[in-house]
Amino acid sequence: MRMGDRNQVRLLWGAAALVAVVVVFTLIYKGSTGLQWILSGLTVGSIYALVAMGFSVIYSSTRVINFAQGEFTMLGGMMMFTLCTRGGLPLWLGFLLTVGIVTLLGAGFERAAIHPLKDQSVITVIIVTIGLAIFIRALAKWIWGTDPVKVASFTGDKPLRFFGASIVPQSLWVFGLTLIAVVLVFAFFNRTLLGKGMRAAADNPDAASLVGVSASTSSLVAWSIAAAVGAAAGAVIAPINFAAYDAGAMLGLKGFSAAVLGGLGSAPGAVVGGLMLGVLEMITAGFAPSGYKDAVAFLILILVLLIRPQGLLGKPADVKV
Amino acid sequence: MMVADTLLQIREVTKRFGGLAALKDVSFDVTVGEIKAMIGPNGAGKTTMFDVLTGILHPTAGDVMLKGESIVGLRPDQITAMGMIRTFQTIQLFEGMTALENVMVGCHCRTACGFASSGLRQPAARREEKDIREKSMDVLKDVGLATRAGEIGTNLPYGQQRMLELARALASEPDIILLDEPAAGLNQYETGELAGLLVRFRERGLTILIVEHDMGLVMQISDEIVVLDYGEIIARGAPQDVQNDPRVIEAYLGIEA
Amino acid sequence: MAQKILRWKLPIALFCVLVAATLGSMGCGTQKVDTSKSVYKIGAVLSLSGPAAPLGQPEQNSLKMLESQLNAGAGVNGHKVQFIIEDDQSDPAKATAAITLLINQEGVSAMIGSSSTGATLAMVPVAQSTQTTLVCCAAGTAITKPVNKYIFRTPPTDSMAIDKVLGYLTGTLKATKIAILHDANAYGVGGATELAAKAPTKGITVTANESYGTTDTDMTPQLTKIQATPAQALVVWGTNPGPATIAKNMQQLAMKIPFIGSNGIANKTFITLAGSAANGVAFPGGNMLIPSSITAGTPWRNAVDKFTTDYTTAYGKAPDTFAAHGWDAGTILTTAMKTAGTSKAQIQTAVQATKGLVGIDGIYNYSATNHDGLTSADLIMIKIVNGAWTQIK
Amino acid sequence: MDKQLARLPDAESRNYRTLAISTAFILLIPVWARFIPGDVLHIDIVNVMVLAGIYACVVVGLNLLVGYAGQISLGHAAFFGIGAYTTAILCTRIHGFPTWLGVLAGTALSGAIGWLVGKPVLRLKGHYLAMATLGLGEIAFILFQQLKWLTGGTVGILNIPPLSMFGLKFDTDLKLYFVVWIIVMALMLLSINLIRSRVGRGLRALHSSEVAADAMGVNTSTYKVQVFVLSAAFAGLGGALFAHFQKYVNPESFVLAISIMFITMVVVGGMGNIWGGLIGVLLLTFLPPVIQALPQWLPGLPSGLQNFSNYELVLYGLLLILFMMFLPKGVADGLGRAADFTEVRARRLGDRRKAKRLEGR
Repeated sequence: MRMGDRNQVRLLWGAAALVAVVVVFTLIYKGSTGLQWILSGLTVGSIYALVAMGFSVIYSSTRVINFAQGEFTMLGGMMMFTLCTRGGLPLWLGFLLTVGIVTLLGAGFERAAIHPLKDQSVITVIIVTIGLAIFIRALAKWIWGTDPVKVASFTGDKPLRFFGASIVPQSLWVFGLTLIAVVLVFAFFNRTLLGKGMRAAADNPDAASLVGVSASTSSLVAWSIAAAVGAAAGAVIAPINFAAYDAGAMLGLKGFSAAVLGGLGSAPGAVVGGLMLGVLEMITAGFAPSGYKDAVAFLILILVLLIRPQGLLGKPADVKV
Repeated sequence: MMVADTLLQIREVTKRFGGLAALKDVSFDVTVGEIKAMIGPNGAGKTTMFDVLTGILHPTAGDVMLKGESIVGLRPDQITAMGMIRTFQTIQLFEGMTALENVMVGCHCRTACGFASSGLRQPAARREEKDIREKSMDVLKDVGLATRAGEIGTNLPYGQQRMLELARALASEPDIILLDEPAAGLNQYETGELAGLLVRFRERGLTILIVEHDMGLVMQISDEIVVLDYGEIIARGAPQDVQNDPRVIEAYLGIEA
Repeated sequence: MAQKILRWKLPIALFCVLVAATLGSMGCGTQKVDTSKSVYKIGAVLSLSGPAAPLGQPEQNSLKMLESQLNAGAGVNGHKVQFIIEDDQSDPAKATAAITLLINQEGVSAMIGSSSTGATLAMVPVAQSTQTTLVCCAAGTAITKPVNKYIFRTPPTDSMAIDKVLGYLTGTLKATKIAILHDANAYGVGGATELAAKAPTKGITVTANESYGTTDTDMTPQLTKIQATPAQALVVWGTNPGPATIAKNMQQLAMKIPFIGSNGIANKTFITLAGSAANGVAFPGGNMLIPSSITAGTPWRNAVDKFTTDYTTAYGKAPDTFAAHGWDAGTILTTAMKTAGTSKAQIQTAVQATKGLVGIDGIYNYSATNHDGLTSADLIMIKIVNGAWTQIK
Repeated sequence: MDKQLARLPDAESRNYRTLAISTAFILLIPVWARFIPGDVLHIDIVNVMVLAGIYACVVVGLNLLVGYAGQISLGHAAFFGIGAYTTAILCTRIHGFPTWLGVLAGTALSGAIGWLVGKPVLRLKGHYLAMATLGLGEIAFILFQQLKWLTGGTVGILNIPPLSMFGLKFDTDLKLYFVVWIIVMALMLLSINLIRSRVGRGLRALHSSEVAADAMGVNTSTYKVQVFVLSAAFAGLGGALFAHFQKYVNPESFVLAISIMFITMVVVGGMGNIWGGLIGVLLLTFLPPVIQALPQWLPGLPSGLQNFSNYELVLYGLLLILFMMFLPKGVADGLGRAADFTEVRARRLGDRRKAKRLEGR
């Protein structure tokens, strides 16, 4: 519906204006400290955005919420640890191998566990992804143990100073990856025939098969992309957040929140949602008693949904559970 | 105009989506006991009009009165309770329910037992349940589906699903029923049966507003026809008059050209 | 009518089979045959998975080691000892189920566990109602305050660690203003609350008391808040990886005030994670971490040396303090069984009467009013210098 | 035609029959359990079954919400927690406060809060509703942690008295077992009544198509809130019983993982099948001990697999996936089909015998 687009743009501007007001207020009121919070928020937010993008990719092609998405990110971090820290491979090779292996795993999981369920209700598939998350996490614990591990930063730990605030170089890598990932994912779904067909497949499987994209292919490709994005995210954020077998749960939760906030199924939405969530969390941690920061973040999320039930950039949809 | 006989009054209803007007200043009345047809090419605004009438959409401007009371802003279930019910263009039977259960849902607005009395199975609830069951069987019998009562509604043949949807609507004891393309997908024989059924119901005092593409059916049963195009009424009158109206012919041909 | 009877026939038949099975099993079912009457069973509920798994696993390791060492020798008074270990998955409800199982089903005569405060507190009602002695490996103050007849503890309490930290702050650092940053979980909140309450009695003002989520990856907002106060030192109460993130964030923000950790970072993982940011960090820890801090030739030093060697041989890495907690809990109970007997009442009396028992964490003394065993003298302050631990004298 | 009418309530009467049988069966379990050798399944069956019954209270209500009305909730641990904390606070702060009144208060407060949050939140649909309820659950968890003056913070509330009613004290697992399971069966009866009624049809209609249900005169927005309140109250009841069972509560029992466990129980058991909740609870309760017992049943297992805590969750995750692959409509559905099959067979067998008897005459 055309009118939807216009409202969407208006609301988006509203949201952007609101965030801008909060950010400007923080900057004026707290100066460089405020800037520090915002920079930290952007770093954390980019991490959320990367995980959120994985959720969005699978959702926009299959309407499934993949509760194992955080586990792909965890696997990315752990693989980097094994290949680079333990195995001594150069960073770029370790990164490529990590993404490659996890992508294959993602594709394998799709064929083994998701594909056979193609005619089942969405919630059945969601429970399967929960089972998958438990399975991957337990396997990771078996392989890597319970201690968090450290992966060296790509380009050193010397903080960069910036108007009295500071940022670690690894954050720049995270920003960069987020930017590249969102551009690639967006281009894939809006510019390539396969991507467009996959989106259509989610709305109407019959129509999509006319374009030559079967629901089966669509699901396989979506899971592979989501696993790749997740693994790349895990590899790049490992030096910041320490990789551990149980890190996937938190990443999944925050990533899902960001994806919903931005509007499920939209890659730019995932980025907007992730950055907003990250910045809001950090500003709340700065202003409010820090124990309540997650509560405030979730409250804002719920309020946003009540005003705009399909997320900031999402399209109205009647999803049956 | 005799107000007493007017069941449904549609007054200058406009519905805009963003900048696009799906309905523009549409006004017409439906009188008690008549079969009125609303026709027009695809996208003319017929289903939008049904959505506005039944409370799924709210009109941008204008008013709708049922039995002299404005129903704009009411919820769909309230409108149903007031005596106006609809069927859907795409069949919307309830999944996993038997034919009988589908019809029993139709009785919803004429019954009252809530969570407490149903959950505790109080005598009132049992009595009401029995009444609902008997009444629903009667309705099924009426449309000729009594033998299919125990089957899952969505497993019935297409034509019977249409009939079941009709039965479900009738179970709400409506004064006026809005039928959205009830003959779509029916074969000639089934369409004939449907026509007979509708005429019979009309004789019992039911008012019908029908949207239909099957012109044969429309011409056969309707007392008056309203023609919509691009959200506006372009013609109205008795079937023969409308059939020969040049603007109607142009609207239909224009679409095809 | 006939149809109705038919409809009930199948279920009733099924039911009859069940009743018959029940009665049958009553007749010939194996009563719990205790073929191993001579084995002394001690139950242990530990967090082998879930967030507290890094605590529970070394505890399990040392209990298994203790079991095999005892049984290789004379056992307990000639009887074999068996530690039956259950995983509570760091979930209080599972801990309750596990202790019930061990006491009711396995008939253990005493209990060990759990690793975390929450799970331990969930086990307390069961231990109490069955009058079973429970020696826990968790440090939360609420477990032994007020004293519960059946509940004992091996690790140094959070209070003792806090006393040690306060001593370091006033003695070595001469600090009068501190900031607290703690994990929002039970461990962090418990420590921070007590520290904030005790600090004023030592003439220390708390300028900021902030918290972070266990899984948070960036604590700079809290740190900038602390930076804005005149705090002369930062006390961080939490377990890995939070404190490591804080150390790195402090380095990023160029915060120079001393970082004092809790005993939750008394492990090498912290050093690995924090890297160069770990240098200069001080924390309270058990003497066993630096065996040379114990006078050579004493029974305690000998025990620690042997334990460290054995553990390293068995598991390929040096023991941490959690391993010591598990070992000591096992030792306390088996010693009590050795001296007093194996009835629940005898064990309770004997454990409560423990005096001068040489453990790994320290020397244990219990009494009717003190179920904590150790004192803050059994802790030392440790500083990380060039990635290695050194004792602060 | 009358024959038709008479045959239709078949499914209904089968539900009541099954309920009667399973109640008798479940109440016999403690007797039965005493004679199972302890080394077959390494659990205390009565104790485990009390907790299962407590979870069943939550899951039966959640099934009405998720399985019948089609509204998902990923935050039911919050209502479970509200019920638990309410009675825990009342019974420990007010000396001599009747515990049964605490349980009722927990149930009522949970329902009331369900109404407060349900009214706005249930306007959301699908995954957005899932997200909002998940957020509410997290907020509740944080409040349980932070409102120290009320909830005891992370340490929680100790020394909660055992449940007592009509002068009886339910201080052992066995006594509590009967209370809990009689309550569960009462809730089951309530649910069976409900789903076969006008209200139940309304809920199922709204699950199938909200627009069509609306148009047929079902007030969907009110129904959604009402069934949410009902499920919140069931969860609160379960939570209150939990507090008196464990005699200790702290926030860790009300985390997101517990909410997800509840939903998983509903789906694995069978959404929209009245027995689904119960079967899901029993299955997921007994799956871990069965997995745990596997190595001793299969002595040939490689030694790496003998170290149980390592592979338990691997296998658990795997089994969860397999269950959904082979019984996607839930175990209850599979059992139902099996029961249909045997019943048909039995009936045919009966008919054949009857025929034979007639021939013989």
